[in-house]
Amino acid sequence: QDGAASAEITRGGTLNMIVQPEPPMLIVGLNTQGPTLYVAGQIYQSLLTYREDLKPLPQLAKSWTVSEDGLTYTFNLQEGVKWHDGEAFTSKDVVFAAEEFLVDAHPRWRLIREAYVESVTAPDDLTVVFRLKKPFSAFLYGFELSSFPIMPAHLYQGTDYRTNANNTRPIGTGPYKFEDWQRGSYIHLVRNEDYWKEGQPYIDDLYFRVIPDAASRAIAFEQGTVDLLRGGDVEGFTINSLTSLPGVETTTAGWEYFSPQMFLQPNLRLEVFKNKDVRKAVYHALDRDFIVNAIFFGQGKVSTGPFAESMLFHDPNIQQYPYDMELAKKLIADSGVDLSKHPIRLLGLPYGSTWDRMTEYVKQQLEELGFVVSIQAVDAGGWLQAMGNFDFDLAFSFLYQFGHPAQGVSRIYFSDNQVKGTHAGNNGGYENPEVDEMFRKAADAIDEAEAAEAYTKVQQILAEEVPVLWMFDMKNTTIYRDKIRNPVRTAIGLNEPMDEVWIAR
Amino acid sequence: MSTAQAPLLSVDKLTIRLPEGFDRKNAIEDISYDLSAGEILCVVGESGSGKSMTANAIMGLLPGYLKPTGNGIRYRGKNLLTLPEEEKRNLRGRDIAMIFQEPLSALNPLMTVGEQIDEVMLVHGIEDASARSARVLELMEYVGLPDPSTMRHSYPFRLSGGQRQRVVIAMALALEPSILIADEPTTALDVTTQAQILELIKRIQRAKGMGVIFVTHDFGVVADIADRVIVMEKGLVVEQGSADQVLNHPRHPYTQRLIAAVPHRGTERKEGSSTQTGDPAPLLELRNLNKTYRSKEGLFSKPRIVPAVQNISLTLRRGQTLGVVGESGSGKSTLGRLIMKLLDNDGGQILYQGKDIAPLSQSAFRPMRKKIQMIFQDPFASLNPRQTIGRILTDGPLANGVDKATARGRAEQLLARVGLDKSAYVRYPHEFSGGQRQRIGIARALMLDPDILIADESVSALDVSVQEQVLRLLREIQEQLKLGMIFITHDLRIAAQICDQIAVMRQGEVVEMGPPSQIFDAPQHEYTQRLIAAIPGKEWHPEHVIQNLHEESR
Amino acid sequence: MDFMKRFSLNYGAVIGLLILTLIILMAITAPLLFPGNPWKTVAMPLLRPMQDPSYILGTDMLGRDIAAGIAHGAKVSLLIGVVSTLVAVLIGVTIGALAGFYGGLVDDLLMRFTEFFQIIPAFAMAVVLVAIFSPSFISITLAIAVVSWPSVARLVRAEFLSLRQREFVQAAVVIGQSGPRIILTQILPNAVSPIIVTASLMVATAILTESALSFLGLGDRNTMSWGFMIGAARTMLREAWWMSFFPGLAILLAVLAINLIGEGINDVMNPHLRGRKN
Amino acid sequence: MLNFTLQRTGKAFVVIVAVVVLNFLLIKLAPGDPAAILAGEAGSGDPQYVENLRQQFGLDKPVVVQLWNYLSGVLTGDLGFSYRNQVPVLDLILGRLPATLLLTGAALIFSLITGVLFGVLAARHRGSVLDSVITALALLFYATPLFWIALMSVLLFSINLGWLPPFDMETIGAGYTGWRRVLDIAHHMVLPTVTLGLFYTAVYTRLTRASMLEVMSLDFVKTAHAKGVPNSRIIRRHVLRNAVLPVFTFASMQTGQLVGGAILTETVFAWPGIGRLMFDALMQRDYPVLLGVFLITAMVVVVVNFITDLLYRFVDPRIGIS
Ligand SMILES: Nc1ncnc2c1ncn2[C@@H]1O[C@H](COP(=O)(O)OP(=O)(O)OP(=O)(O)O)[C@@H](O)[C@H]1O
Ligand SMILES: Nc1ncnc2c1ncn2[C@@H]1O[C@H](COP(=O)(O)OP(=O)(O)OP(=O)(O)O)[C@@H](O)[C@H]1O
Ligand SMILES: [Mg+2]
Ligand SMILES: [Mg+2]
Ligand code: NI
Repeated sequence: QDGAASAEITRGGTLNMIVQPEPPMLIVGLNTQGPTLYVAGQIYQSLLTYREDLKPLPQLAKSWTVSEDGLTYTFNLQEGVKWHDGEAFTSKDVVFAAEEFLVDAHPRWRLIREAYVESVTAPDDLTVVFRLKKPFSAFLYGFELSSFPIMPAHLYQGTDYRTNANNTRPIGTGPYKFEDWQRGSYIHLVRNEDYWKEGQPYIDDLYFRVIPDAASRAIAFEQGTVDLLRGGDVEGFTINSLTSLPGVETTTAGWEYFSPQMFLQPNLRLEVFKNKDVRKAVYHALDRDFIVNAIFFGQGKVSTGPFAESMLFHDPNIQQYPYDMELAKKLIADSGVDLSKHPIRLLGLPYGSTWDRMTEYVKQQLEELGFVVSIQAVDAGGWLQAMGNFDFDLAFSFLYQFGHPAQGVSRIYFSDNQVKGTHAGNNGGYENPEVDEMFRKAADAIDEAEAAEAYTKVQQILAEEVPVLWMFDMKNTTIYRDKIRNPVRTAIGLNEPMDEVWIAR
Repeated sequence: MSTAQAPLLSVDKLTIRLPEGFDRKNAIEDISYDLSAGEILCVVGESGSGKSMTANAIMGLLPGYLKPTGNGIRYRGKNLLTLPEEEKRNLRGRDIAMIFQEPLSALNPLMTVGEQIDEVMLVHGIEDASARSARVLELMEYVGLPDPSTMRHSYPFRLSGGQRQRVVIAMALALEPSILIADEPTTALDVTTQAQILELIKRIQRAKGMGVIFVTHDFGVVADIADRVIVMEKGLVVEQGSADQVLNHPRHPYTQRLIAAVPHRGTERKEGSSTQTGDPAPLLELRNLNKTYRSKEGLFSKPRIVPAVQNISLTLRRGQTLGVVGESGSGKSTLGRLIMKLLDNDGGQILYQGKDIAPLSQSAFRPMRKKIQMIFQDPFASLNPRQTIGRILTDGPLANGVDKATARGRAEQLLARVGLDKSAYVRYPHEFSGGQRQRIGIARALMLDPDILIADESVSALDVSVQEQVLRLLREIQEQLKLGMIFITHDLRIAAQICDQIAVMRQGEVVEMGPPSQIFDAPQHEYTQRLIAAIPGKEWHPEHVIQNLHEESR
Repeated sequence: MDFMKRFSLNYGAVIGLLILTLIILMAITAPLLFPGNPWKTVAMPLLRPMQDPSYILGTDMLGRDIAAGIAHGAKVSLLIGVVSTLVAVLIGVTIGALAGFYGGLVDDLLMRFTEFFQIIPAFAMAVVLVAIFSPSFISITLAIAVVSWPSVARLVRAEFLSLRQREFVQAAVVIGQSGPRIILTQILPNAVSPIIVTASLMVATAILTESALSFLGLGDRNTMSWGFMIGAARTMLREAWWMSFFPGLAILLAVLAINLIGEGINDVMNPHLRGRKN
Repeated sequence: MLNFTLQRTGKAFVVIVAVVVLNFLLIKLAPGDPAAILAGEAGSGDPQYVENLRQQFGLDKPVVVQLWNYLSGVLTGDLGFSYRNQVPVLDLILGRLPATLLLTGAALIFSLITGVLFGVLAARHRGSVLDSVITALALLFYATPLFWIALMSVLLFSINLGWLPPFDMETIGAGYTGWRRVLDIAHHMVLPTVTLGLFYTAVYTRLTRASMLEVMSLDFVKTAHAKGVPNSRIIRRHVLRNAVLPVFTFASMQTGQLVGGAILTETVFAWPGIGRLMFDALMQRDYPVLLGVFLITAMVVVVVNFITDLLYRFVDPRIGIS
């Protein structure tokens, strides 16, 4: 990207984007929701980022080494990195994050540290050493911003993180600095003059605008009020019409690290769903091609199994459940279960009209199969509550896979991860010691091939048992005017600091 | 100017059609009369006879859907019926002015009275503000309003009824019109105020030589001020002539009937008649009764206090009728309501057959209610429009534990007693006339066999002829049933006709009490004297007129 | 009857009655006209109106028949409108009658209570109630009732305050009738006409509120309603106008019809206007 | 006057406290634990994490204690802390309040002016074609769902005609100041104001018309006619003044409802006001914010009613003595 290319780079300009919904705050250490990450990704940074094939890339860590036994990870930090308030960024900040801040405030790091990390030390200002209790093959996959946000120790150490006065003015190391936030209206970031990458970033101002209505957001893009739409900003059908506008480009790249997968979660504690054949019948009764094409307007890809296609260790050669209503009905008939005796509630995802359509569709199909179905009406809060309390019969859910099965996938199958209060554990109540064993084995493996073998095995078992019904891998389309260059470069897509993005004139 | 003989205004065969569905075809029909300068023409007749309609037609103030027809209304050679609207507007207020019945609603509540008087001149092209302002003061002074320079800035609600009516008159006089139309301008006022206003109108009329059309239904007023009179019945002029002629030598039977019904002296009950037949033990005794209204006390605002009944002591015996008279606001109704226990008293006792009912709670008193009944003022408002007469009559007995059949029998009996047909039982109130309704009201009160009957202005809302019939009915009933009756009225003439005793009230106090003869012929209290003096038409004696008629016919 | 005659002379009211009758008929015959489930995919998605004669109003993004949705939705909209109004009238009349008749402290307390409900924006309150008790036919109906009774209470109270002073009520006291009896047999029948007028207008408002709730995604997810149809279609406003146009029109017509009828009743019952027309 | 103010303040205080208590209890009835939801949003939450949050929110205490804490906070001007937004509730609301006040105020004024104007026109020309047209239009707008008008007007005026901006309160990032900014905001306000106001325009039109007709039948109008006052002056000086008073009273009572309507308008037009804030807070179970919005709305309504009462006393001489 240097040399000849950089000669053409134009500097300056304003990039207008949409943040939807409006994030509650910008402190990534305290909140790792999508919108927060989207904006805060320009302000804060972490040690690593990942290439589209999920290979780790340097960010605040210039380089890293892993010991032979897989128990010691040493990170060498970039030089000359400064916080936005002028303080130098050092290994102290990383240790503070790993040992204090995130332990208290970050739901995923807490668990990893508890299970695997023995100590985190800083031999000098630019070196950090993580020592593990036992090998963890996914360890290197947990160092991008959402998994390991680094907060300025000099501002947070020893304070109440949640009420810290600096929370209203986030201070990071990223290419853009917080300027102002008109709640309900926009968030404004400006170029960080002292950014540690010489001469970068290129754009002067970033505006993240709050437009609550999806149709309005589409208009905003069409009228040129915003230049870039993130996946989910507009409804599926609009994407197609926006894409056909002149001078508009799209990409579905930049989501490989998260690989969100949508699935249908039967509550296995229910008599009717304990029956494997019923689950399979339901799976067969759903025309997932229809869902992806007609309801999501092509914004997805039918899943082939528990691992999203873009995931590491994905194995497509497992049992499949294509749409076949006849077969489904036959399975039910053979199983001898009288579905009408088991009225069920269907818990939809409260994320907008497209998701509602899917719920309505699934309800129809289930009723055709013989179920008596009522839709459980919930808003976002209600959905989390119902999931967290296992108070559902059949629920739509989704999973961010976080680069590695051990980070993102296994958590919903582990027998001992049936924890109330979260939606992303084993909420269905699936229990299979063999699956547990395989996942553990893969996670602890130092050898890649060994892990792959275990993961293949586990995918086969899961495909046979269908504890959850994997619907489709969500496809998120980024739409942008072609004058925006380099918007998506890594597997975390738009959460990546936009230090190489520029706007052509 | 036209010649002296030519009438100022002449109404010629004026007819106004009513829209479909009204009780009669024409509101007024073939009305003709003249008004000369310098005379007061009184228009009399019962309610609905078309008095106001005629007046409004002259002013051009009829609602759009009522179209007057006929030969015309000629004012100084101009036919008001065909005159373009703009010219008519110009005449209004400048040449022909009008005063209405209700002094409060006749004034715009959001404009000061000065502004409203000023406006008449302003809209008739008097540009000079200071001249207008001076004239406003002059007018207010002239109609006898106190302290005009302050009062001109007052809003109407701060003025008393009489003062408001003076403002309206000042407005009417502002441009010295040649005709003044007054539509019952004193009906809403107290007798004393009425006397003052009548005096004022007469004075102005004399001074300015105006022609006045004065609409009224009170023959006393006619007798006091009329030069000429026209009598209307159901939209027709049945008689017209000079005041003397119409009042003292009425020719038309309708006029005769009206005059016969005018309340007058000479029909008083013989004094002592009740005490002879009456029970020596008092039926009802009030001792130092008190009631003070307090406006709702706010957290910080001081309450408005109206002492409506102060230290009243009265005695009512069986077979006796006690009249309570006084000006508006003197506390008459409050007294009645206290006895009925529709209000709680503040002090004193109400002894019914020796037992104090004042401290009883509503539920404790309810079983005794049937013994004290009431006849209400407004025959239209006092009957539930959604219930049949039968229901209205039997509700009382049913509430007191009488069975349905008995109650029905009694109701039918009483309907006959008050002179109504049996078929009334299944009909609704709106199918009856005012007089008939008041009879129903009386029947309702009697359904419960009361000992005491309280009649609060029970005949005030009725036309004189009907009033007379109802009064006669009441007297009959009282004589037959030997009840004790309290008769509340503001009209001394009526009180004199029916009562054995009259109590005169002022500001919550009884200032004088005695038999009618004493009250009328030898009033002791200065206030009573004033009341008596204010009665209109004292010089005229309808009873003599009737007598003469009787003699003539004999 | 006199009432009927006068009512029939009021063109607006007659038109309103006509439209409403049609809508009610549609609601009743929906299962016959459009048998089966209105949620079911029956044709190609996004058929334009008249594109396929068997789906005259077109289909939505899942290929569901819009005409069927409107016919089936009529039931829900009308039912929510009527039931919530009934509940609101029941609460409002009770509170208003007690406050107006007994006055004093009772009045003070009840009116303060009413004020609490009035001071919070009705729609906001409805949104909160429905969200909190999760959207269902019952919660929506009750929420609308809860936010709309205060106006009835105030109206009834005012009526009672003035009727209580009327002589025929005093007459009922005088003949010894008990308070509750007076309220029920003397005053209430005379306050009925303004209540009917307000209630008829409230039905219209309730239908609008239900649709607005649905629009915000707070409708009952198991029943087809007009508001839901618009809410579902709004994101596709530009691509498929008919999806939100027809249910919008249905709401408009229903509300309009009910308003016209309400005004008609008002005109006929209001003595002020009597004799002025025609 | 002072008495009146004190009395009203006392009354308002009681009502507002009741509003707070009522809503507080209502919200406590709500399913959906704010801590669990916050935890869920943060990625995933284990019980310990949720418990920490509950403690921080004070949710582990009995409801009565929570209510007391909240109430005593409110009395000292502390509306609580939005853990979700990491901002004191008051700051959050005050930041959003001006936008809503601007929008609802403009809508109120717009609907009052147009409503009274059309109402007067219709009443003056009662029975004419103009009257019928105005009455019919008023009825039509009265019956049309607000959000529907909003959607349609965006479609027409923003997308097809391109005359008016479809969302936002001002051109973001333009950096306008002074009059330029005022104009810019005004330009953005047109659509939301009109859509929010139209329903009320219809209401006030009908109200004004009825009220005018009522006043026109009163005696003092007849007196004015008898005085020879020209028709136009009668309408202006006598009828209008008396007829708009009830309209204004009604309008002041409606301010609260206007805020309710703002939820829809703010959603469609991306208007950064408290209507939208309320809805988001509700959806996110951010109860302190929800309560705060209710409290502030109630206070605004009370203040508006109070001001109207004062004005009323000023305009109508009859009030204030009895
Ligand atoms: N505005 C009106 N529209 C239609 N009919 C009316 C109207 N005003 C009066 N009438 C009818 O016209 C007739 C005459 O009424 P008018 O008001 O002149 O009576 P009045 O003699 O003045 O009675 P009162 O003594 O009660 O004032 C009555 O039958 C009445 O019902
Ligand atoms: N409910 C009330 N509250 C406060 N003051 C009242 C009330 N009713 C009457 N008053 C006042 O009490 C006084 C006496 O009123 P009351 O009605 O007894 O007079 P009245 O002699 O019957 O007059 P009228 O002849 O006008 O009927 C008046 O000054 C009146 O204003
Ligand atoms: Mg008259
Ligand atoms: Mg009285
Ligand atoms: Ni004599």
